[in-house]
Amino acid sequence: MEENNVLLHMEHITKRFTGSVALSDASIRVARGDVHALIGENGAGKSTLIKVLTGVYRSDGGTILFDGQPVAFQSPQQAQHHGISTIYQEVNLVPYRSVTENIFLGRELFRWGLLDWRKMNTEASTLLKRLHLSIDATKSLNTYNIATQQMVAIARAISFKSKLVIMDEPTSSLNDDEVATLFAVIRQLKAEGVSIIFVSHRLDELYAICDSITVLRDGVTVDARPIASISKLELVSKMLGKDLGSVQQSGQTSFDASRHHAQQEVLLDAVGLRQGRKLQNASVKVHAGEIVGLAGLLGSGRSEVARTVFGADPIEAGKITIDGKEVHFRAPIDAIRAGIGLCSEDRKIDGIIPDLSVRENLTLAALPTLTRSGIVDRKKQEQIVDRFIQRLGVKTAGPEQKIRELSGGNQQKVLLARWLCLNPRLLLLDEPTRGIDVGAKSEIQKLVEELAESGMGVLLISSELEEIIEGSDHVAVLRDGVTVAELSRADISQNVIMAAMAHGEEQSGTGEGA
Amino acid sequence: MIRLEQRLTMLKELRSLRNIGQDYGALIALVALIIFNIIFTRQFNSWISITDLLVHVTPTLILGVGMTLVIATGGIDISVGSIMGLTGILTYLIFSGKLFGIQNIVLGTAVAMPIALVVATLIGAFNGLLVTRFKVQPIVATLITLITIRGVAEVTVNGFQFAFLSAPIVSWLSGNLFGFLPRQVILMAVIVAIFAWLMRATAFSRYLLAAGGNQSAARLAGVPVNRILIIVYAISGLLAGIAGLAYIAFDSAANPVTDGLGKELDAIAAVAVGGTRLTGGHATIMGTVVGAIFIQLIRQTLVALNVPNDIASIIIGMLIVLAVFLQRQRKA
Amino acid sequence: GSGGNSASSSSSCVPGSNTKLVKPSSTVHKVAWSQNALDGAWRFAEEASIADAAKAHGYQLLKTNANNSDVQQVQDIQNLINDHPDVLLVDPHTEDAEAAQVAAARKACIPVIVVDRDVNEQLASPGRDFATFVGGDFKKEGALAADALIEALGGPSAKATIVELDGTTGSSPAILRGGGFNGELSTKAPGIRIVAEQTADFNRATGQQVMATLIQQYPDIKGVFAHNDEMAIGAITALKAAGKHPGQDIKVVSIDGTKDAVNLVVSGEEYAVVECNPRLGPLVFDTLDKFVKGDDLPAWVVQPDRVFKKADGTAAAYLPNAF
Amino acid sequence: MPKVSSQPGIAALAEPSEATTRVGIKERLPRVGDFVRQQGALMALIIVVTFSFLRYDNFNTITIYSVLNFNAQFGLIALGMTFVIMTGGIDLSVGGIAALASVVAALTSSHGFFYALFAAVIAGTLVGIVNGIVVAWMRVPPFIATLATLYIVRGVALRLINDAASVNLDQKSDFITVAGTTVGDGFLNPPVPFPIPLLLVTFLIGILVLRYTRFGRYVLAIGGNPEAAQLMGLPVKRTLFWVYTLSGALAGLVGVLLAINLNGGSATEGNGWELIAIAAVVVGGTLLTGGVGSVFGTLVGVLLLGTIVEILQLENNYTLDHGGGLYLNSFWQNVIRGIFLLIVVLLQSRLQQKRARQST
Ligand SMILES: Nc1ncnc2c1ncn2[C@@H]1O[C@H](COP(=O)(O)OP(=O)(O)OP(=O)(O)O)[C@@H](O)[C@H]1O
Ligand SMILES: Nc1ncnc2c1ncn2[C@@H]1O[C@H](COP(=O)(O)OP(=O)(O)OP(=O)(O)O)[C@@H](O)[C@H]1O
Ligand SMILES: [Mg+2]
Ligand SMILES: [Mg+2]
Repeated sequence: MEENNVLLHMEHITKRFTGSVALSDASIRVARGDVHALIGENGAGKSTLIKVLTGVYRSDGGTILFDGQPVAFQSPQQAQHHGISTIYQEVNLVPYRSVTENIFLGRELFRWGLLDWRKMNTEASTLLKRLHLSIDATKSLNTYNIATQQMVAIARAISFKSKLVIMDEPTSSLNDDEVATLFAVIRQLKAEGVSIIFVSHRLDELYAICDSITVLRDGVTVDARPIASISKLELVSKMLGKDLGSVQQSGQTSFDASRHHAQQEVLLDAVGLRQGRKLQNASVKVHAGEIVGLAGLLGSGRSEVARTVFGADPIEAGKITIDGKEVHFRAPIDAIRAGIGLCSEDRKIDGIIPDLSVRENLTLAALPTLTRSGIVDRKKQEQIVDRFIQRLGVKTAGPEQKIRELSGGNQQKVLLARWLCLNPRLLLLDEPTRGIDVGAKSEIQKLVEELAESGMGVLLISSELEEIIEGSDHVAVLRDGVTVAELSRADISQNVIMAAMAHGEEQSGTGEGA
Repeated sequence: MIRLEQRLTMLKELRSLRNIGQDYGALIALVALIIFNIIFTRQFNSWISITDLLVHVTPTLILGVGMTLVIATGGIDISVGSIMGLTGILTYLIFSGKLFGIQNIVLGTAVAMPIALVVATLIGAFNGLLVTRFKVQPIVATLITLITIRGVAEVTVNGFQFAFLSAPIVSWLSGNLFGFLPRQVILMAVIVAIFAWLMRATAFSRYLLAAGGNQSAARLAGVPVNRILIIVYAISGLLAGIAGLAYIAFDSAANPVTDGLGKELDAIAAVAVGGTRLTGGHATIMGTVVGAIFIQLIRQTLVALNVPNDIASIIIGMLIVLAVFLQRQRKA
Repeated sequence: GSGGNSASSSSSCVPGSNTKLVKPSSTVHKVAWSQNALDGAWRFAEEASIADAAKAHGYQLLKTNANNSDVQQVQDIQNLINDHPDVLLVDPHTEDAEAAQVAAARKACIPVIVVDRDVNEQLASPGRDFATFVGGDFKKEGALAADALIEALGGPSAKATIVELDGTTGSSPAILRGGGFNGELSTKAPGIRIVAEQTADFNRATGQQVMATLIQQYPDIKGVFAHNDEMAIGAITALKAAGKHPGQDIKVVSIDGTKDAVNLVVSGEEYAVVECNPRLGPLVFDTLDKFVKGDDLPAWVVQPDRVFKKADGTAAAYLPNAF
Repeated sequence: MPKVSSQPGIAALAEPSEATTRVGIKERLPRVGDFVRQQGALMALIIVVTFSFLRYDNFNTITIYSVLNFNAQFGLIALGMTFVIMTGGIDLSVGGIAALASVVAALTSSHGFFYALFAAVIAGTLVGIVNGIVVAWMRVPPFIATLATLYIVRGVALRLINDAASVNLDQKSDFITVAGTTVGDGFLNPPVPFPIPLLLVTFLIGILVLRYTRFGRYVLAIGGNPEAAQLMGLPVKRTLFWVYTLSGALAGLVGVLLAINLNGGSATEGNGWELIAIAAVVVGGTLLTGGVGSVFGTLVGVLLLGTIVEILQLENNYTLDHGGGLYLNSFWQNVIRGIFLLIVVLLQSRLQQKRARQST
């Protein structure tokens, strides 16, 4: 590309943390109007590179040219001021403030020297409409679910008149239609000459929207080129640092539903769950040894089903039976004792204990099995931790590293291990592969499969339909908190599920019936 | 792969170096202060001055241990000073026969101490209940207790101060073991040892830190968060009660208005100087020990050097900030 | 309150603009009492004495307690004025802060008697703004303590070092007692030197702590002067713990006359206690009765203070009455 | 790639449907909750005041002025504290700053009122700046930073007046006359002492600042999620700095009121004021964890707590005059204050939990 067409040029960036080297020789070159994919395994250094650029971290070496000028931003504020707006990996907004405020924080609109709320509210609504989001912008952000919050973050980022918009895994908590909306917006931005850096672990998305690509591995840029010139397989092999031959690909996912089959024994039977406005009449049934997919649109209440079954939220009506016995869990601990695990969808809020080590995070739920009269058996604990770090390929400086220092994907793996090490009989997985790289994803999928094979029941919530379609023995579809379809293996197909998600009442006859 | 291995071992070394900085930061400051004392104040290095230091740090340190736990859960307990005051008065009322009419002072004392400690524990548990069941923010919950309990202590005796030089609790607790080891110091050491061990080896400590680090995640991981919190506040209350007993033993008087007044601030300062972050999820009992001794030693040094009170309080303020600031630098 | 009582002030007084000393009417019912703090044996003895005397004289007593805060006491007095008592008794926290309120009471036609601690007489003067001041003399107490300590250490020609334990920094008894003591000491016995002066907040435990440290640093001292008994008791405990023999090798003198301290004097561990009599009630209400009768009052009704020692038997004689 | 191909049927789902119109009503609910929660304290205040009017002969304009005048000091302290608490911090040094400022005002009073006012506010502001620097840039936790400052300002105040308890205003300065200024002479009888309008105007400004200035929004954003505020490019440190500076400046202003009330400066005054302020802020509905708050609520909280204490005194007087009331000595103050606070907080917690249930 021509030099004056280059908007951003970062070269030989290094970044060390006490305890780890995140970037050793990373470079990236983004042209004007370019939608640029930044990819790599979990912990490759993508988020770190972004944070170095936007002034969250100081780099330890390397040069940054932005818009022709050498820059070294001291703070996100300064970067924003120079025309870089960023959506960071975890949703980073202010929970108790309104949607409008979150969008306008830092560049409020004034009238006679005072904030002009009316105008800001209107503009916020307009902006959100552009993202097909019709929510009340004056309501506080924490009343909306994580996907909506992500959309708000996107709205905020694109509303700056920026030269560069950075999106660090914006789609990991979005549904297909929202992804489509986002892509429309990205195309529009591109048409306006804005450059985009786009981080995602969903390769399809990259091919759908990106022009060029930079691949990071272990903090080093290993490849950069137009995306059209590299095949998906090649890309994966570059990311993982393995040769082409060892990177196999069969389906979209590593699931193979033929490998496990429902046994007779019904593990979980939840009928007619009702909880506030989130759940109206939700039912789901899981047999031992099967994977049941729970599909539904954003906000349809899937997470709520998992949480109520797990005793994390109370139910107002409905019946939950485990092994044929009705249960009334008052708290998650009751469910855990009954052999249930829940890997929750929001790892930052409901998952990690940031300041505790990987070891302690991993074994937190298993502590009762590791203690004798209140005292932890350190040796046993370490054995378990080592085994799971190896098995899941958690990239960490060691079991004693604080979990908050791990990359997002690796945190997710530790959380998964937290439940796997308990050997539960029923595992509720809420978006288990969110933000996980392809390698790890297939590893996790295989693992889940194995577990099902060995007789565990799995309830799988995923926004990636492929996962559900290829992995599930049964699928339950939720719409507005109501189970509108229950499909068995033979009936599972993308079209059927989507139809049920959209027009639930047509379910009769599609599945085995509710 | 080799490159990665190398890197990992290197990182481990770096990490342990950093840990030394974290764990011993306050200790280094304390050692510096001790050296200063050995040079500039006479007779510092005598046995008596050491036991004296330890005797005087006892109430603050006992409070500090409880405070460390509370702060590790992400809370704070500012009611401990008031609980100290009430425990003293209650003990006095019982062993002097005013409350249950027990005439024998030895029997009275034997009854008084457990009752006072149970009451202190219950007050702590009530704090915990407010924090968990009613979702009152810890500083508000314990502020309510601070105000009310101080008032109750005053109202029960109409504010009167009581002196009891002859009570057995006084002579026993303020006495020495083997003629040179003050019993209070032994009591303190035992408490510190118990809790240092507790924070190291038990599942309880992991639960406590998890609850402080991320409450909702801890709950989902099966940590009985509410129970843990209530226990922790109850422990803090109990330790405040013990500190109250140590204080009246040392003072041979129980004063409902001034006993324990402002002691919570000393305890919190000790915890912070010791390196426990006030935001929760982290705790070091030995750090608190060092922090409490550090603050007490500053006070004593300033008295020994006959620094006027106004200047002394300026110096104390500055040193506390400095100590905490340096702690944070090590961590950053 | 009912408006009826306020009418009992002399009818010539116009509330709001009165400039002369107010005389109470002969039908005094309600007496207001503004206490500055209730935080130790001394204050309780004073409070009880005032309450008992009020009862004995047949008055209703409306009480406030400012908890060691000037603003609180200013507010208390304003409230009391608004309640229209027949007479107002004020034990001011500091000299200056409450003086304006004493004048305000005069303006509102409420006669005032100042008790225990005086107000700054440049801001409010006896005979014009208030009837009189009833109380002891802090400065003199300090001087008496100095005399006792000089005597204990061997007379005016004695050479010795001593330490002084101050009351709460900035409080008026601490300032006045310290001033009286230092003045007397430097004029009468220049050979006695104060090597350290530290505050112990009028508090027993703090007195113990501070003394424990000081005795390490100044092992050769021969005397201790504490601004109140509580600190002296703490100091004596600390001295004993450090292996000293208070009463023999170190002489301790303090001010107040509490039971605990006088006990120590009787047992010989403390050399002398200067009385600061908290039982002001009888004197205050006798003065009030005279005032009501229309007698002229002196500007200062002095509560005489005594010195209790073991040697002359005064301590033992006083002990049953100690508070 | 079926995943990205946008199906028209799906996209249609994102369109506003009847679901959103329903949401409109639901959204109002939490705001009604908010309203009740904040106005709950106001209701309590109205009830308490009405009760006092009916019961006590003495509860007249003078009493009200006196309560307001006295509580103006706590009010201004609590106003600063509200902003500090909304950032998730705390300022323990306010009482000490007020005392120091009163000393400064008294020492400079010979130069005239406005000179002394300026000096006192500057003194408070300087201490606030120190707090701000230590908290924002040295990243010392606010609790410790301001505790240390409390020690320091107490020491400095005592040093300034050579360990005396207090120092007088220069009796010849115009401080005395200006201090007695009242507002509304002529049409209000009696006219209002100036601290009262000062209190009200300052709170009005506080309300406007919180609601209608960028600063106010930053304060709430930082309290709500400091990390996000940082990443959103907000000037976190600068805002924290200004919040503590503001708290110091207001405490300095309170020092002037203190000097007026005490006719001089006191180095030892202001003990426990931080707790009074925190209690008022809590009663007013501001979360101590930061991110949510109400300035008006704080004003109501201050007045409510102030009135409760006042009633104790009025009731004692009533008992003496009429009999049949409750005579409680001063030690009951703490018990009653504590229990009252407990009731308020429990009610708040119930309302909040109810609200949480409604809004889901
Ligand atoms: N604050 C920190 N302290 C220590 N190490 C860190 C810190 N932040 C990141 N790291 C380390 O730097 C490496 C790169 O992390 P980064 O978050 O950039 O990965 P990523 O490519 O974004 O991964 P993911 O796809 O999982 O989000 C990781 O090994 C991580 O452990
Ligand atoms: N924290 C919250 N407060 C209030 N309402 C919420 C909250 N989180 C989610 N909701 C609402 O609850 C409903 C169900 O949300 P839930 O998270 O259970 O859906 P979901 O199907 O799991 O969606 P997703 O997979 O995107 O999380 C939605 O209408 C959502 O807006
Ligand atoms: Mg990342
Ligand atoms: Mg969900």
